[in-house]
Amino acid sequence: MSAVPLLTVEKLEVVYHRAITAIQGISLQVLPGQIVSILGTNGAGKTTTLRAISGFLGLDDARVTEGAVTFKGKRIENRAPHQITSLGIVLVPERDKVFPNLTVAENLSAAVSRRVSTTERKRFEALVFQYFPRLGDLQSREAGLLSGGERQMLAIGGALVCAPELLLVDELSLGLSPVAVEDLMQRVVEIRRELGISIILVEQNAVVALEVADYGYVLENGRVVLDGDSARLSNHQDIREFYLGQAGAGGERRSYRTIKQYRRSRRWYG
Amino acid sequence: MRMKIAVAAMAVAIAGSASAQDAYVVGITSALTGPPASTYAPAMEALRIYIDRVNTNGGINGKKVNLVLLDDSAEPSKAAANMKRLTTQDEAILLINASLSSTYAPTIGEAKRASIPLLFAGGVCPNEVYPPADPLQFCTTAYAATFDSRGALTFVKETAKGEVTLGLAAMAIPLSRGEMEFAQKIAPEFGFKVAGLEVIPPPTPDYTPFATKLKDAGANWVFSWAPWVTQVRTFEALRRLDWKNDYLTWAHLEAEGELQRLKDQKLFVIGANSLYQDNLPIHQEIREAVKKAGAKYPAEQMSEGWIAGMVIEAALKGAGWPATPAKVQESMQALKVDLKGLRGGPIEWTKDNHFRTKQFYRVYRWDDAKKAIVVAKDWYSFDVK
Amino acid sequence: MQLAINIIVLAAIYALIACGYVMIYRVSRVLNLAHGELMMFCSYLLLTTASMFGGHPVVAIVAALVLSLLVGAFVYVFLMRRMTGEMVLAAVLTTIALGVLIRGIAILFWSAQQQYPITRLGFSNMTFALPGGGRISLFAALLIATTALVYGALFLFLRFGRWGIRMRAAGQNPLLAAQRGVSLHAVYALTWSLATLTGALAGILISLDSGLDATMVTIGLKAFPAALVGGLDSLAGALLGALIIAFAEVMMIHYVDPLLSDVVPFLVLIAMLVVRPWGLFGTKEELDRV
Amino acid sequence: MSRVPPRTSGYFRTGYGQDFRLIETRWRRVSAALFSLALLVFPFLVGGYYLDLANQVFLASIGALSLMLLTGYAGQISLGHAGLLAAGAFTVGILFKEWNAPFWIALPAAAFVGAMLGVVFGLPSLRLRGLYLAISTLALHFVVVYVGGEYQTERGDYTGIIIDAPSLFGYSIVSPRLWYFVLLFFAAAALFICINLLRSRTGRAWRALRSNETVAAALGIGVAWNKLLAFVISSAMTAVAGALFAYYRGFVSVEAFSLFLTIQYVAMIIIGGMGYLLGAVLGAVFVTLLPYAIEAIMSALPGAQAYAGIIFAVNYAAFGLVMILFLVFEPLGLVGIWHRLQNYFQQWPFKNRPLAGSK
Repeated sequence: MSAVPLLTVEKLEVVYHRAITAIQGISLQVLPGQIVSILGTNGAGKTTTLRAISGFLGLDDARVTEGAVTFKGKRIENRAPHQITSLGIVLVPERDKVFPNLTVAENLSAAVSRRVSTTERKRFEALVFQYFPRLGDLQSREAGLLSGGERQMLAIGGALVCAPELLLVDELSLGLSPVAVEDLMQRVVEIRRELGISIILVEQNAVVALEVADYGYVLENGRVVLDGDSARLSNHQDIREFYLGQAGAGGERRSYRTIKQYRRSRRWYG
Repeated sequence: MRMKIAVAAMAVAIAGSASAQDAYVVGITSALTGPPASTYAPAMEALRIYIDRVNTNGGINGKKVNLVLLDDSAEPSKAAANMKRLTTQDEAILLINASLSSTYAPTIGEAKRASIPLLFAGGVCPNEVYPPADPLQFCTTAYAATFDSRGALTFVKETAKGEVTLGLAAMAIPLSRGEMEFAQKIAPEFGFKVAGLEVIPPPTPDYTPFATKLKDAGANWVFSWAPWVTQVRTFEALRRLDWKNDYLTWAHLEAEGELQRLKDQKLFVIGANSLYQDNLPIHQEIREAVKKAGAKYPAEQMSEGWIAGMVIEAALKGAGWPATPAKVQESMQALKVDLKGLRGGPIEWTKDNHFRTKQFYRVYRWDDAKKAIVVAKDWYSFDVK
Repeated sequence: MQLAINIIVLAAIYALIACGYVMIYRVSRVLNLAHGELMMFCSYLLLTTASMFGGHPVVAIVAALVLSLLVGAFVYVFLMRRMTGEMVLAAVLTTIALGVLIRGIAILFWSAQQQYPITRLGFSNMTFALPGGGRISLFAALLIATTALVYGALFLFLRFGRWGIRMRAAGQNPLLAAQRGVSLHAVYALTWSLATLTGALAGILISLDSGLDATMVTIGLKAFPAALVGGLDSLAGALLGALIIAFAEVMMIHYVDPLLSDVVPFLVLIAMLVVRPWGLFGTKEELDRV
Repeated sequence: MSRVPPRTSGYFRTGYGQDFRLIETRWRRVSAALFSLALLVFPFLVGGYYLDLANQVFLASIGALSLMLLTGYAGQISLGHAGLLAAGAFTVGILFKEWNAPFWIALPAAAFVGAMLGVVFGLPSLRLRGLYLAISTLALHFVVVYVGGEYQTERGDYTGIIIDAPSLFGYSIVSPRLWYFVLLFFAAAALFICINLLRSRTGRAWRALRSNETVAAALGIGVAWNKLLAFVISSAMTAVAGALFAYYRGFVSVEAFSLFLTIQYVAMIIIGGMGYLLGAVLGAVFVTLLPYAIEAIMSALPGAQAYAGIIFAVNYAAFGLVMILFLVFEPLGLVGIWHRLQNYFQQWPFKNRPLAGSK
């Protein structure tokens, strides 16, 4: 790859409670302005990867034991979340993505902007309402009372106020109507286009992800088993079958046993 | 941790051996620290100063007196443990308790088991020292249950003009409550109407509610026999409520200083010890001694300890050398110590009276005209039978 | 009338102390049982500053308050910070231990003697007659004013202040707050020093009104039911709780048995715990958090 | 060829019989025997002062063990411990004062009262958890002490109720040495009861409760019943401890059961090590002896009299400090240290390196 990457993750290994290894040897990189999607089934280690990048809290009792996370040439593994945020990596978590008892406006003002100047901050807050006009009408409503879609908007908005260079979005599509997902994805693309923010999308919904992403990684059991640019991935035989749910070559359905075989054979890939 | 215990063992061993020299060993458990310390610590410091003086002047019967002073911080269990140590480790021939009444039961128990005379100095006198007295227990403390109330009410009777409606304030500790309930009981004998008895829990952020109740009950005299905190704060609260009547309270160690702080003509303190503004020779003597020793507490708070010192000296002198607990007890059972005006009369002990044959009282108050504390009623006494 | 005043004064005392408990609990989910001790400690600090700046009582008080802020931060940075991520119970026990430690230190430095800071500062505590036949002492009045002020300020701060909002955010979801760039340690430290400050205010005013000794600690403990009755995570609750407790206590003193007055708060508390364990204004899921 | 059973390294249970044993392996048996022997000889080697300390330790251990059952195993936090001790002591006091009841009646009575109070203390636990439970027990503490104080005042025993030394089989137990054996017996009994209780179904149920109530319920464990049971048993034991205290000290008085006493007991189980009976005992030893150790050290220092005034403060501060240090640096308490020592010596000369990535 030509351009110098914004974020590189090398042979990352994360251990929970000093005993459980969640991911091992994951490597990936994000180029400036790129949308990278991470696919994978439940428990594949997608969320853990994001958390490892965005930093753990003492009460998670988890830490990066091996490998390196490098952001703009800086090693950032095992730093406190707020430090990483101040570097410009902001996470939109999967669950608990807003402060339920705070109003929409308060949710936004709770975030700490990397660029301290208030004018900058104002600009970003304005941006949020520009991208998500809906939030504008709900400013004084408690976040706990928002609908799923609105929450997601607020979450992204809150993250935007932190003035990120790299946005990590965990399960954008989770529990949302296809329409809402479609809409949000459009916003994400806009944000990338207009602010030049790089984005990592973690998704179970491969269709949507591959649609917007430039590059993708496939995780299984804490390992990367497949990666490539979206076009290549979406044409890849196995992806088509196991993630896009399309019939395989010749249309006949393979038996579960052979699927397993595929998985074993994939272990040593990438 | 084993290590620590070892160290402790060693250390105690040292302490033990140190106390086994040829001297009169007097063991003390006292609330030197902890919440009620301000009542007992000064007394014990006075006692120490006194005994040091005795020692420097050649001791008693040519022998030094070795005070083993242990702190129980007013915790019964701690006091019991101290007593165990004093009786078994240090082989004291005379035990002294200067602590909160809650430590009495265990102290008495231990003293009995070791049959060593036990002197209460600074804490209230237990019932066992009044006739018929328990052979082992003695008391020099100024204040005394039931007598104080009688003394106080007598004074009120004489001073009050016309109808008396008496308000009583106690602290929520058994001792003070008991005494105030006694006062409530005998008030009618003096022809007083009792406005009410306020039992006030020790830590109270605001005394006004209690004061309010006393005031609303129409008390025109209030008598309080409790630790000084309760006495004075109730008084101040009453004054804040613009209650202009007379307030009689016990003259604890702090009394002299506090009278000067409050400067209130109608605040009377009744006590058995003379205040230092009388400036008797003995007072000057104590002042000098205190100055020389560079004591932490003012001379005004030293009387109790000083008296205890005088009594102990006399008792040990009587016991001769080598002294045994039995001998000390024997000499204490017929003892008469002239207190040189620290009190209205001598401390006199007989076989069945280990309190004193006569209990003297004196009442002081602040006088604006003289800008000084004056005697409101001079020594008057009650026979102890 | 006097009764009403007594109730209000007592309520003000309890409320001012209680808000310390509430703030710390609300933000860091730690129940600070050393609050009483911190109160006492700061009040004794006033004695020291008073002797330092003999002539200028106001300076002394301000100095004491500033010190109290530092004390709070110190406690967090050097002790409670290590307890973040530990069991809630462990944290609470740590505060208990801290309390014991502070008490020891206080006695060591200032002894347990009855003290009158007011004379040290050369103030006099006059009393006013109020219309309607009640009377109130200067510092009692000041105490009420301070309580009102503190609660007003806190309310505005938490509602509109950026850091106030962050405190609330951190209280609701520490992880998300951290991911939004909020430094939790900063927030917690801030909370601790503010809470200690309010405690110091309470302690100082009480000791100016009616003297200072080691029993201050127990006063702090007595204010605790107020916080709990109101709901540990609600300032409004603390205010109301304080009022209820004070009312019950004064009424008990006046009409039933003064002796009961120090059991009453806990009886009210038990009743509360049986009916509505999470308190009047508390949010229900607190129960599982602790 | 001859069958040679495989050599086992370490101790393996090869039969159910071994599962039921209290003490496994010869080495443990030997050390246990030596230890108990030492306990039996001790009183004949030392003076009354140390006997008194030992007796205090025994009393404390009983209390600490019962608290450990409740908090360390069943996971129910109680701050009413002093209240329960008081209840036991006052039961004895009242029975003695009113009816001059003998030892062997008063003690079971105390246990009974304790059990009843256990139900009362336990009821909130059905509804409350964690801190709120702690607070409610705290409130009950105040109530118990208040009642005790009332009784004291009513009977005019302002300085506390004095209790005669109990008489067992005609002997009246007065000498510290005799007491030593009595208390040793009770402490040992308490320990034995706890051990076996925890090996039983109940013990397992408690552990389950502690780790996760919902799951426990799902496993068909009667949550309410087991909680109450924990409270009842622990409270009964505590009350007995209180009763013994009353007899040993020969008096009962509310002042002896302050909130600080509760804190001390909580400290015992923390410092000793949550969730280990051994911890309860070690904690009891440590907390009981700490002040005396400090005092002794200070009195050994030159010019001891000068410090006399600050011993209490120093004790207090030191106590708090130690508690903090344990909470922060050694959450497993003395037991943790003990185990580490054991490992060290077992693996010597090898060192065990902590897993990479662990703090």
